[in-house]
Formats: sequence, C-alpha cells, structure tokens
Amino acid sequence: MQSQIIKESFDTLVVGGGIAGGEAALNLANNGYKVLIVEKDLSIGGKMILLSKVFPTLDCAACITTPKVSEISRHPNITIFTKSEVKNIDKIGAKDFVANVTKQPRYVHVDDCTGCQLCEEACPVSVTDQYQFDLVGRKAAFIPFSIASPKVAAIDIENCTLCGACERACPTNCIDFTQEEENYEIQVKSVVVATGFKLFDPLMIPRYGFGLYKNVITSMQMERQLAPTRPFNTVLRPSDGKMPDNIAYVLCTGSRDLSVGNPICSQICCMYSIKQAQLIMGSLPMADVTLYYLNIRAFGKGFNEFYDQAKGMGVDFTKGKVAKITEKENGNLILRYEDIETGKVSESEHDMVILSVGVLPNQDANKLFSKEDLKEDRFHFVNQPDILASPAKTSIEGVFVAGTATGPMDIPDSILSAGAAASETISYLSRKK
Amino acid sequence: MEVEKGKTAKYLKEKRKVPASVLENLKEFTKIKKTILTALKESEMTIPELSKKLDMSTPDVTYYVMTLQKYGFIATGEIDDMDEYFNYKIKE
Amino acid sequence: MKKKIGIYICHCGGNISDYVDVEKVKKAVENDADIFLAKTTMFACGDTNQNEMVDDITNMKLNGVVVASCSPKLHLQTFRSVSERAGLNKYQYVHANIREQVSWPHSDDKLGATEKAIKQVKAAIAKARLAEPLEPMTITAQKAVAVIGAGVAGIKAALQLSDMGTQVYLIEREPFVGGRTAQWERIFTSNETGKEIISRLYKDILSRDNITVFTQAEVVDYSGSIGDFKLMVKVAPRFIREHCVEDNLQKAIDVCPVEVPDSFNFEINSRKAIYNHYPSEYPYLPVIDIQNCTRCGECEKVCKNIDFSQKEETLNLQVGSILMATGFDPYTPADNEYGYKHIDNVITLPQFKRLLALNDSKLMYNGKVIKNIAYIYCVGSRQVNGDNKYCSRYCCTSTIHAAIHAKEKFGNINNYHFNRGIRTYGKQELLYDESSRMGDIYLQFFEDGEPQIYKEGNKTIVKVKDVLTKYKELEVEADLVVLVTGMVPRKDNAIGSLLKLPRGRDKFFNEIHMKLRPVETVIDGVAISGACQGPKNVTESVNSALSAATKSFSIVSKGEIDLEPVIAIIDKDNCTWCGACAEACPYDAIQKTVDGDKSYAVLNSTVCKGCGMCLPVCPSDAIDLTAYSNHEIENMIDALL
Amino acid sequence: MARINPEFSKELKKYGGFDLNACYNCGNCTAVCSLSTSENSFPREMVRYSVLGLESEIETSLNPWLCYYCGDCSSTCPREADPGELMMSLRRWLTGKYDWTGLSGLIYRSLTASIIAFVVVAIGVIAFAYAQAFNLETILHIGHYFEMFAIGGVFAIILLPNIIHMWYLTILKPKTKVSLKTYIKSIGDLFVHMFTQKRTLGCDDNKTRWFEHFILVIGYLSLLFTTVFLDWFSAQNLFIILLGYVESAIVFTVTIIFVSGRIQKKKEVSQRSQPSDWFFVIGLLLMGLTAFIVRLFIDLNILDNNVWMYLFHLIILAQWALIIVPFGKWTHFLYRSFAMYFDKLKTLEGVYNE
Amino acid sequence: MPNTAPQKAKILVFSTEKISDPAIDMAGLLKLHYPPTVNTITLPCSSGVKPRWILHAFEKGFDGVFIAADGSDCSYGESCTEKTGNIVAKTHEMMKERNIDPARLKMAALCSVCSEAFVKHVKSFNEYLIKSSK
Repeated sequence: MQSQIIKESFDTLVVGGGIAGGEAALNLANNGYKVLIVEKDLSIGGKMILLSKVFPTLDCAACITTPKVSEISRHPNITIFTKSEVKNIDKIGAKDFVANVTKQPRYVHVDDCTGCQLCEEACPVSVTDQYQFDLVGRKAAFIPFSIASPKVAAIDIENCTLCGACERACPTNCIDFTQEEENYEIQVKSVVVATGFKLFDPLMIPRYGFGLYKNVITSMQMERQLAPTRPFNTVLRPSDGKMPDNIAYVLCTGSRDLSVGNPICSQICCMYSIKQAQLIMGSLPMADVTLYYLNIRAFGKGFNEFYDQAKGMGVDFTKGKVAKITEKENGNLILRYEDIETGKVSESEHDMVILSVGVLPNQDANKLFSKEDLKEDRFHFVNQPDILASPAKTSIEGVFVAGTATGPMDIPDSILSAGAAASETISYLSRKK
Repeated sequence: MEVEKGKTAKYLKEKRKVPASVLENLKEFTKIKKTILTALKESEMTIPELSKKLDMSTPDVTYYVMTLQKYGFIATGEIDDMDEYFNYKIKE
Repeated sequence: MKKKIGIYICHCGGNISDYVDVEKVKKAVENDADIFLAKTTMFACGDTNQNEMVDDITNMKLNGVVVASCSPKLHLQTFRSVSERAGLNKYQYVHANIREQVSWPHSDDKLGATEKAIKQVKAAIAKARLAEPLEPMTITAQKAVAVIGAGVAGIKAALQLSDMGTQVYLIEREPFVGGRTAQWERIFTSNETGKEIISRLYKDILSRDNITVFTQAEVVDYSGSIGDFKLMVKVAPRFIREHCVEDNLQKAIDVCPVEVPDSFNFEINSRKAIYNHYPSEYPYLPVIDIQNCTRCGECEKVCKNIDFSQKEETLNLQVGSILMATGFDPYTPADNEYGYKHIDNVITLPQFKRLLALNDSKLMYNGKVIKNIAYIYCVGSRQVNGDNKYCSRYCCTSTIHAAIHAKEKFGNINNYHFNRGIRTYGKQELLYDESSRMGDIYLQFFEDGEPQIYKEGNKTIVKVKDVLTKYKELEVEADLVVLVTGMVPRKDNAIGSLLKLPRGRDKFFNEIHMKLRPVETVIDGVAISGACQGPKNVTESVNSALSAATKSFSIVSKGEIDLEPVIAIIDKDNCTWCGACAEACPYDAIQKTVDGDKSYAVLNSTVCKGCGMCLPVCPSDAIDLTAYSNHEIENMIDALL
Repeated sequence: MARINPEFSKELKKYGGFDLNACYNCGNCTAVCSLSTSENSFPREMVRYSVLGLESEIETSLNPWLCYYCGDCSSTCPREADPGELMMSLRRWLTGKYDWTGLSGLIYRSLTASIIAFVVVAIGVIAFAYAQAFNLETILHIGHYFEMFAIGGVFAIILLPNIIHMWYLTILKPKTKVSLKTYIKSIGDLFVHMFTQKRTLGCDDNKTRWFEHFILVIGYLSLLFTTVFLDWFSAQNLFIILLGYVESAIVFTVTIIFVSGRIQKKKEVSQRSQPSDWFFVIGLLLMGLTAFIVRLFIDLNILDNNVWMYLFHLIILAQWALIIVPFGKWTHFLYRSFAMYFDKLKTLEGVYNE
Repeated sequence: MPNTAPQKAKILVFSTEKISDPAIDMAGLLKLHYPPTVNTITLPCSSGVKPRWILHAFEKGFDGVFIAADGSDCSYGESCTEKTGNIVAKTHEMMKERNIDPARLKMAALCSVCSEAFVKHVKSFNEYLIKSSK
C-alpha cells in the first residue's frame, strides 16, 4: 500500500529541533511566520534537554529547556514533525523551496496519549536506553525521557515482539500498529539549517580503552549520571556499581588532534568538564576529581570565574595529555601522561575515567540539497561565506544556518546564532514580499 | 483495512516477522530478571555479592540491577560499611 | 453577579482514579455554594470533553470553571483556550492539580489522596468564586527603534530593523561610524579588513530610507517606558558644510597647524584639528575638533565650506524600543604594568595593530626596525589582584592573527608569545597551529609567574620561568613588547547610567538570562548587543546584534504591546508612602506621587511584571496582586484545611 | 638563564624534514613512548629544547640515542609534529656535533656533498685499478690490505676521537662524576647493547624488527670478520667459504627487506627516509650482494674475466669504509652503544634521581 | 489501609509557578511519596508571600508553612532569595509575638527538578511538626 504524498506549505522550514532550531523557530513564529520544525528524534530539545546542569550558572538544563520547549510546542505558528527526516530540498524558481519529508510511524496517536506510562509498565521487552547512553535499559514501548516533548509514548518497532501487551494496557487506545510511514511535500520560502553536531566516538582512540574498560565513560554518560532523572540514582561506576572516589577527566578526547583528523578545539569540553567536576564534588563530597588538560578554554562570560571557582573547590588541574589508559583487576584505571610542569612521565590511578569527547559535524546537513550546493568548510561544517558580517548566511540564498551546524558552540552562542538566523530569515522574507 | 482499536499488534504481526534476535533478547532478559529478583528475595545484596552468587560479570549485574530499579522492581538500600557499594533489595 | 461554577474532575484513564475516589470528590463539592455543575470525565483534555465543556459554558452561561486533572504546566493553557472558545474570560478558569500533586505522590495512601483532592478542588473553587475577568493591558508602541552606537553591531542591527520595516535612529557619539571594527585591519577568519566591512555595511545603510544616522550625537535625557521611550539627543556640529569639494577639504586638513594625538591610532601618531581617520571614512565629511582648534583660520582660507557658525542641535526622538550597541574600551595598562609608559618599546595590542596598518615595507617603532616581538598575554584580563577576573575572549586569536600578519607583511620577524594558556577556541585553533608551524614560539606562565621586562643597556629583555620547559628561566631580547590588553566596559557609561541598565560582576551590561533571554535587560524594551555585554569577536557581536534586532522589532512590530494583566494594585488611600515598595521592585515600576499634602505610591502598570515582591514589604498592606488578593489566598487557605 | 634561539630549529630542519614547531607541548609523545621513564622522560623535552634552540641542552643529552624509533609518538602526535623523526634528526645532528672533522654534518645536510664524496671515492678506486693495469691479483691483494687499514685508520683517527668528544659532551661537560669502578662495572652493557640492541625490545610490537636488526648486525660483523681476518676471497677452507656465503646472503636478504619497507613506507619508522638512510641500507645491500657474487665468480672461475665485478665491490667497500662508516649512518652503531653505556653510568651515579 | 499510619502534620506549601511547583510535580511523576496533608498554593514568586497569609494559615489550624522559594533561578531577579528570606525573618518575629513556634515556618530554595530535595524537606518538616506537637 503506497501512501499518498501530503502537501503543505510554510514560510520557513527549520531542519533540526534542538535548542538552536527551536529558538530560531520561536523567533520566527513570534514575528508571525509559519514554521515547520522537522526533528529526526522522538523529542525536540536536542542534546541540551539531556544535560544535567549548564555552565557557568549551574542552573539545571531542564529548567531552561522545558519552558522553551513547551513554548515551542504550544506555539500556534509552529508545527513540529518528530521522528521525521528531510530527504531532499530543491529550490523552485527564485523564491520557493520544496522539501520532501518522511515521517516514520511512532505507532502511537500523539494527541490521545496522556503520558501515563502504563504501556511502558506492560511491555516485557528490555533493550539499552539510548537516552541514558546505554547505561540502563528501556522498554520497547516507552516514553523517551521524563521531560521529552511531546511527552508521549513511542514503540521501538525494531525491538518489539508485537505481543500487544501495551495496547491492552493503554487506557486511551492510542497505540496503533497500523500506522505507516507518511510522506510530505512541503513548500517553503526559506530554510534554517539547525542540524547540530555529533559527539566524537572514543572508539577511534583504542589506547583509551573505551568500550573495553567499563569504567571509562564519555562525558555525555556522566552528564546523565548527574542529571535529575539519572539512571543510577547517584554517581556509580558502571563496572560494579561502586561509588567512585577518585575520578579523572581526559580533556581534548578527539579534539585538537590531527591523529584522529580533527584539529579544531571543541570549545565546550573544558567548561562542561569543569561543571561536572563541580557537580561531582557536590554529590560525592569525599571524591577527588582531576582534570588532565592542555589549555583550559574558559573564555565566555563568567567562564574564567567558574574555572577559578573549581580550583578553589579543590578540583585538581594537571597539565598533560593522557596517552594511555590501562585497567587493573579491580576495575581501577592507570593513566599514563607527561606531567608538563615537571616534565616527567607519570602514572596515576583512578577508579573512574571520563573522556571529555569533542564536537564533530553532523554531516546530515550536507545531504539536504541535491541540486543546490550547500557549501561546507574543510571540516564538513556548514560554511559561512560572510562569517564576519552575516554569520547566519549560507552559500544558498534563502537558506540560513543556526547553532552548531557551523562549528562547535556553547549554548549561549547557539541561542544567539539562532537569533541571528531567525533575524536574517525575517529580513529575507520581508524583502521578498 | 479497518482494524479494531486495541488489537492492532496482530495486524502488524501478519505483515512483519518479528526477528528471532528480538525474541531471544526477551527470553534472556526475562531469565536474568528472574534470577536477580529470586536472589534478592532471599536477602539484600551489593552488586559484587550478586555477581558472585549468580556467577555473572559485575558490569552485567550493574546494568540489569539498574534497569530493574528503573522499572520499579528493585530499590536501593543502605551503603556498605566501606561507603563503596549500595545494597539492593526487592521493592515492596 | 451570581457565580455559576462548573467543575470537571478527570479520571485520567486511571492515573488519577486508581488512587483518588473521583466520584467521592465530585460528591464532596457538588453541593457547595455557587456550584452549578459537577462532572467526572475519563479524559478532560480529550476532544470530546473539550467540546462538552464549550457547550456547557455557553448553554449554562457559566462564569467560572474548574478542571481538576494533571499539572497546570501541561493543560492550563488548553483549558484557558477552551474557556475563550466558549466566550468565557480565560482568567475565570481555575486549574486544580490532582495528578502530579495528589494521585501520584500519594499512591500509597488512597484515603489521604482522596481527601487531599477534595481540598485542592475546594481551594480552586474558592479562587474561582473570586476570579474576575481580566483583559490584557494593551499599550501602543512607537514603530521606531533607537540603536545606540554605530559599530559593527549597531550597524548590523540597524540594517536588520530596517529590513523588517521599522524606522531606525542610529545614534553614534563619535564623528565617524565604524566603532572599534574600523580600527582593526585584517580580521580572522575571512581576512577582510575592518574598514571594508564597515564600508560595505554603511553603503547598505545609505540605500535605506528608514534609517537616520546621527554622528557626534549623544542621548542626554530619557523618559517613558517600553513602547514609548522619549529620547533627547544632542548633536554636535561638524563645522563643515555638506556637499563640499573634497579637494579643498584635503587642503584644509593639510594647512591646519594643530597636531594632537590620534586616538583612532591609539595615540601612536598624531592628527590635525580638522581630520578624518582614513580617506573613505563615513560620513565622507571631515570634522573639526573644536576642543583642539586654535581658530587660526588657516583652513577657512583654503576652503569655503568651513563654517564655524554651526550650532549644537537638540532632537527629541520617540521610539518603541532601544537597542544598545555601545561596545567596549581596550584595557589601559596601569602605569609601569609590564613597563608600560616606562620602557620605550612597550605598547598595547590595539597600538600594535595600528602600527601594522601604518607601516608599509618595514616594521618600525620609535625609528627602529623591529625583528623580535614579545607578546605578553592576559594584560588586564584574568587578573589575580585586579577586578577583571574574566577572560577577554578575543585577545589570544587576535594577537596570533596580528603576529602572523606581521610575519607575512614584513618578513624576518620572530614572534614570542608569553601566554597563560592559549585559548583559541573552536576553529580559531587552526590559527594557533598555523603560527606555530610558522615558527612562532610560545612560552607559558601561570598567574604566579608573570614574565619580567627590564632594560639591559639599550636592550629590552623579557624573561619568564617557562611552564612548558620545566620552569626553566628563558629570556628573549625584544625589539618590541606588545601587551595583549583585553576588553573593559566603556569608561564613559553615561547612557548606561541614564537608562539604569544593570551591570554584571564584570561591569559589562547584564542580560536577564544568559540562555533564556540573552539580549534583553530587566528594563523592558531595552536590548543589549555586541561587546557592551561582554567581550565578543566580530562574528559573535553580529550574532547578538541580529538577535537583539529581532527582539526589539517584536516589541514595535504590531504597533501595540499586550501586557499580562496580573500586576500589583496599590490602594492609594491606605498608602502613606514609605518607599519600601519602590525599593523592593526590581523593575522600578513604582514612583512616588505627591497630591496636595498627601504622598503615595503609583504603579507604572506597563513596567510591572506581577512578581509581587512589593506586597509583603508594605507596612500598611496597601498592595495586592491581581488574582492573588488577600481574599483569594485566605479563602484558599481555608479551603485547604 | 637561557636565551632563546629560533634559528636553531631552521638549522635542524636541514637534518630531516618535519614540523617540530607544530608541537603544542601536550606530552603525548613522552607518555606514549614505552622507553620513556619517570627518571628520564623524552621525546617532548628534546622537541622543546629544539624549538627553543637550547643547543647546549641537546648536545649534552643522551636521550636521542635512547630512542629506537618505533614511531608511536609520531603516529599519535595530535599536531603531527613528528617527534620520532625529530629524534632521528637529532641523532644526525649529534653525529655531526661529535665528529671533529665536520664532514658528518656536511654529508647529512647536503645531498650534493654526499654524492660528490661517493663519486670521488669511486673515481679513486678506478684510478687505482687503472694504475695497476686492472691486474686482478694485485687489486685483490691491495684491496684486502686496504680493508684492514681502513678499519684501523678510520677507527683511530675519526671514530675514537669522536667517541671521546661524545664522552666529553655528555659526561664531562655536565660535570657528571663517575668513578672508575662504575666505568668498569658497566662496560658489559656497552657490548650487550652494541651487539643485541636489547633496548628495542622495550618498544611495543617490535620483536620482528629487533630480530631482523639483530641478525643483520651479527651477519655484518661476522662477514667483516670473515673477509678481513679470514680473507674470505682468498680462502681455500670450505667452511670459511660457506660461512662467507651465508653471511653475505644474510646481509643482502635482510637489507632487501629493509629497502622494500622503506619503499612501501608501511611503518611509521620508514615514512621519512633521508638520503643518509638510503645510502646506508643500499650500501649494506650492495656490500653483501657484491661480496657474494665476487666469491661466486671466484668459485666459478670467471672473476679473471670479470675484473669489473670485483672493482664494483671494491668501490662499494671503499665508499662504505671511507664515507658511511666514519661519517654516515654506520656511526649510530657505535654512538648508540656508547650512549647506552654512558646512560648506565649516569643512572648508576644517580644523575636522574635529582 | 492499616490504621496505624503515623499522624500527619498539616503543611501549607507556597510554591512558584515556574520553578518550585514543577519540582513538586516531578516528585509525583517519580512517585516519590510524602504526606497527603501537604497542600500547595502556587504564586508567581516566593518573594510575594505576605506574612499575614502565613499567620492566617496558622490561625486556621495549619501545623506548618513551607515556602518553596525560587533561589537564584528566579526569573524576576536574583534578589528573590534574599527577599524571601526577609519575609521569613519578619514573619518569625511576628510568630514569636503570637507565641507560635518560629520553626513551624520553613523556607528552602528549590530548583525546578529538585523533587527529591522537596520530599526530603517536607518529610523532615512533617516529622519535626509531629514531634513538637506532642
């Protein structure tokens, strides 16, 4: 059964429903433009909504993201497609774009689901939870995470045994396995690319033992461990559930490193590591935290003060890149590095190691256009041809870029860049009129 | 085709085969869940203790205990004397 | 009017009804006074129930509605719009939270949960009884925006606002536009020069008819509030008539005998009393620096367009919002900080950049050819003893960029960077990499090991215990020492004080919230952008300027502004004016008014945000908050017992 | 106090093509190196000294000789500064530094100088043969004596003074006090390292390379012994003849493996071969090969009609003995062994513990 | 339900719309339990609580009043904590005058996901109130 193509039109298509895409959409919608956000995940809010707290103010990420996200999802001028993908965008004439968008079935009627989680309780299947970065399991019928938006269930069809338990449990009969992929043809006047970034995969550096040693985890996994809806209820080692008391951070994992093909600085890792260190010291007061760093890049408003604060709290900053990690029998880890200040090779033992992984481009952005050329820079981020005077402009007229699609950025910078993208879009649209 | 609400899984089951690995995974999880819960019914235990008793690796035990805690079967008890490992127990 | 209240109690498909006896709740309240209708429903938020509610409200002419269901964060807006659809004022709708705050947390105690649910519903009824219809306050907004400062941020914001279709007044204090950007030469990453960027953007400004640019203009007074600010602007004369022949003007400049230090070049050279900074500078007209002019009359002899009779003008502008883009000052080192002003070849980074621009074939300073340059980083930033604890963000990249530029332009230059850990964040890291590969040498120190600069004969020596070489003491003989000075807030903050803009710990203007509202200030209608908010590079300044432009535009775009009706109400009969409320108000919304011999507080309702901070401080309890009056709260308290 | 000299790194680049200035001092190279210890950490220290141009620190250091170039530091260097190649270049630079004649440095820096030297030697040999009217017997005879004298002469006039110079720079100049007892006690180390390169085994995944190298050294030294002292080309003893065959075959087989490795550039160590490296391996290869063929020709009784073959061998031999051994890469055999010896002295005297 | 359930104190909570009330909601979401005699009134900001409301609550029979303050996250400005603190201090004085134990009024800053903290606070407050009333 071939489903028919649904045609709709909007003023602007925002590709990506993270904090940058959402902010851009909100700015446009507040000025009266009709916006469609296409998000490939089940929830909008991007990576930010999964964070614990944010630097340098230490307010919880949820406190900032949830009001934003609910404002976005409630806005009458904003339409959101989750679990959807922009397959292709073509420019039609001088003004319009036509985008082919596919919406994957969620197997749940979004409007009817009340988020009661009864289906989740009923589902017998357990698989690793990608929203907790595989630290725990989740069901095949599940709500992605407690502050997801929309906060409704979804069925992970790949892992579903089609037993029907969820359907029987659902009080509103909102689960529907007859849903099929929907195809849309969307006509828009402008496009905002807010496809965000990818995290560096530490498997690329085998000498750090990620994947092999359970107590070597990524900063995003630690972010979850520190979040209010954390997988372990407290900070624990994944190897044996021990409460760690000597934690190390390996900065520049996959950043500033030509040997893995990424020479640029990821701009956020120093600060989020310092933030996590402060949070750990808050939740595990007896723990020692050491950051192995090259240069601390605390450059933004209030950042350097935040760094000084961490030093004051007793976080140890050791200058030197960790070269190798080896595991001891008890799960503790030996880090080998050169202590730059003494010039000596040193080894130190920690019971948990966090790899502060860097920012890589999400190359999905480069596949959006088939006929037009959305230029990329040499690292495959979206190129900014007039980076000084119009940073939100791209190589295609009418296509603008927001957030980390152009390169590493922290949240305030992403939000400002999203504001700029919305601004440029508005003036483009009003000039076109 | 009109399918009765609340019974649509059957419809999809006819159209799409459930991979063997998915069923295998369910079996595996149900088995582990049972072993862990049975063990904890006897007494509270830390993860290393459970691991010893069940002859399962500590990372696996950690993962499943945390998962079962998330699903509401297990609760966290007191921490041991060394302040290292929490005890886990069946949730009433 | 008699109250007719309708109540809907939600089962939430068991989420509530499994723990709360919903029917019992209904029975407990249905016979209360004013209750006209009480229903239970499986899903209150479902379409069926929503439509039923609309029918009930219209048919029965209900003037108060309560829904007891999940958290108001989820569905308050839903039911408010249901009410509006039925023609009921949305402020007459009251929400009771019996899921997140009753059935779920008390799933262990069904009896207790039911009792609590009854109380919560009764409290909501108590509130609904007193709820008055409220209308949002609407004020008209002037469809014009004042942009203060015509640097790159101000110009970009002005262009953006113009595109969006509003009148813009671009107000610049200096005689020329361009701000700091015009002073820089090549800028990372595109290597375009500051002048080129400004010229490009300014040409755009000239093509718009809804932007008015004022130079030598200063805001000297302001009144009003969001939507309607009244600004008094003083514009100083140029003493030169427009539309004059350029030839003559150049002659006029040439004959001027006065030489004063050129602040555009950070005083490394001098200019005349009649001047422009570079030939293509905007506006195209030179200016006479009347403070330094000796009135010798030489210029008048060669150029007819000199006009000393021009007078200062005062303009009154009316705008709906204000956008601040006043920029920064470079840090000025303290006397003898790293030998500044004591050792002859110690200069600052901005001076060095101008030096690069002004020299052509050879890099010269004080008549000597420069080969070895030492850069001392973090001067005036990340201070241990001083007030500037912050990092100035742009300087690492800017210095390395200038150092590479020097090497490329003049050749045979050795650069030595005495830094505290290079912070070339993001793609700027490439520049650091490039300069290293070009042979620049980096030496690092921490805050407790600052480099020493001293004279040895006529040689200037810089030495440091280098962190990267096991604290070995290393030295360089430098022909030029460049102090990498950071950004500090503008020394002259007259406009900031005038608008009472709050400043952060770093003394830059402060936004409301770095992430939620990054370009807005607590003064409604005043946005901030660019480096007046904190150190930023050109790209970052432009991003914030564009964001701020959208915010400013959204204030004025509709011609009117809706304000939340929940505000403070001052009972002037009870008020004896002690000033406590005015002090407590974070928005300056309360002013003293004198009426004959009585003084009392008056609320500026357009500025009030309805936080209620003024309520508890009033000694005579003369202030109430709409929808949260004593009566309402106390009735709710009674209902909860 | 030390004055920074940015010219040094430019000078050093003549000894090898790499980007030492790219280093941002993360210390990864030092920590990744399995030979680096907390007592004696390298190579970053050497990179830093080279960038800063602290010549006296480098010339008194033994560290460049302690590196066996497994290449881990270079392949994991986040800035591709190639610290492994820097160590290699420093060994070349130090060879030049130790050599009192200054010719080593010249040959390393200049390809032209090297070629001229090779050509001059070749012409000299041909001229000598011409003077002897290409009489095979005389040439063979004198050739054999030449070998002996060349070895003795080069060692006495060039290598011994250079080793003493090295000792002066690394032990005497830094004012290391070493007792005579220590000198004697550690002498065994000198020979162990000279013949076994034991230290390479400390490098990860390096067993094969160590074994090849070990076989080559043994093959080369015994071939030298067989030709010079057992006079292989004139030998009648079947055992000696066969021994020579085996030895020369080992030398050219192992060197063929090395040469093909350098051509394929598979390993980090062979990515940046310099002319001096090529001269060394090709010299070895040709020596083994020509010696093998010469003896083969003798045994087949066709050398009389093919004097050119022996001449070719002699040219290689002379170039080897007069250029590569005293001034070329051959010296690393000596310097490395002595460096290990001196390092042992320093360790025993507790220099590194300070 | 067994009738041996411990006696529960009547606690009135003042929460704030944007910050602390979401935290209390989340406590429910996470099925964290606290006594059902804890009832909440939501205000825009904790620094707008009038002492007379608190006194009214005591007069009418509440055992305790808990102000779930915004802390520095408050959208109306950082002075919120300080101002709420002042209200509490002022009310404490007034309570002393009326012979009410000042410890029956408590305040704590809660962030919007501080649900565990909220439950901990009200539980210990409840215990205190029960103990002190005996």
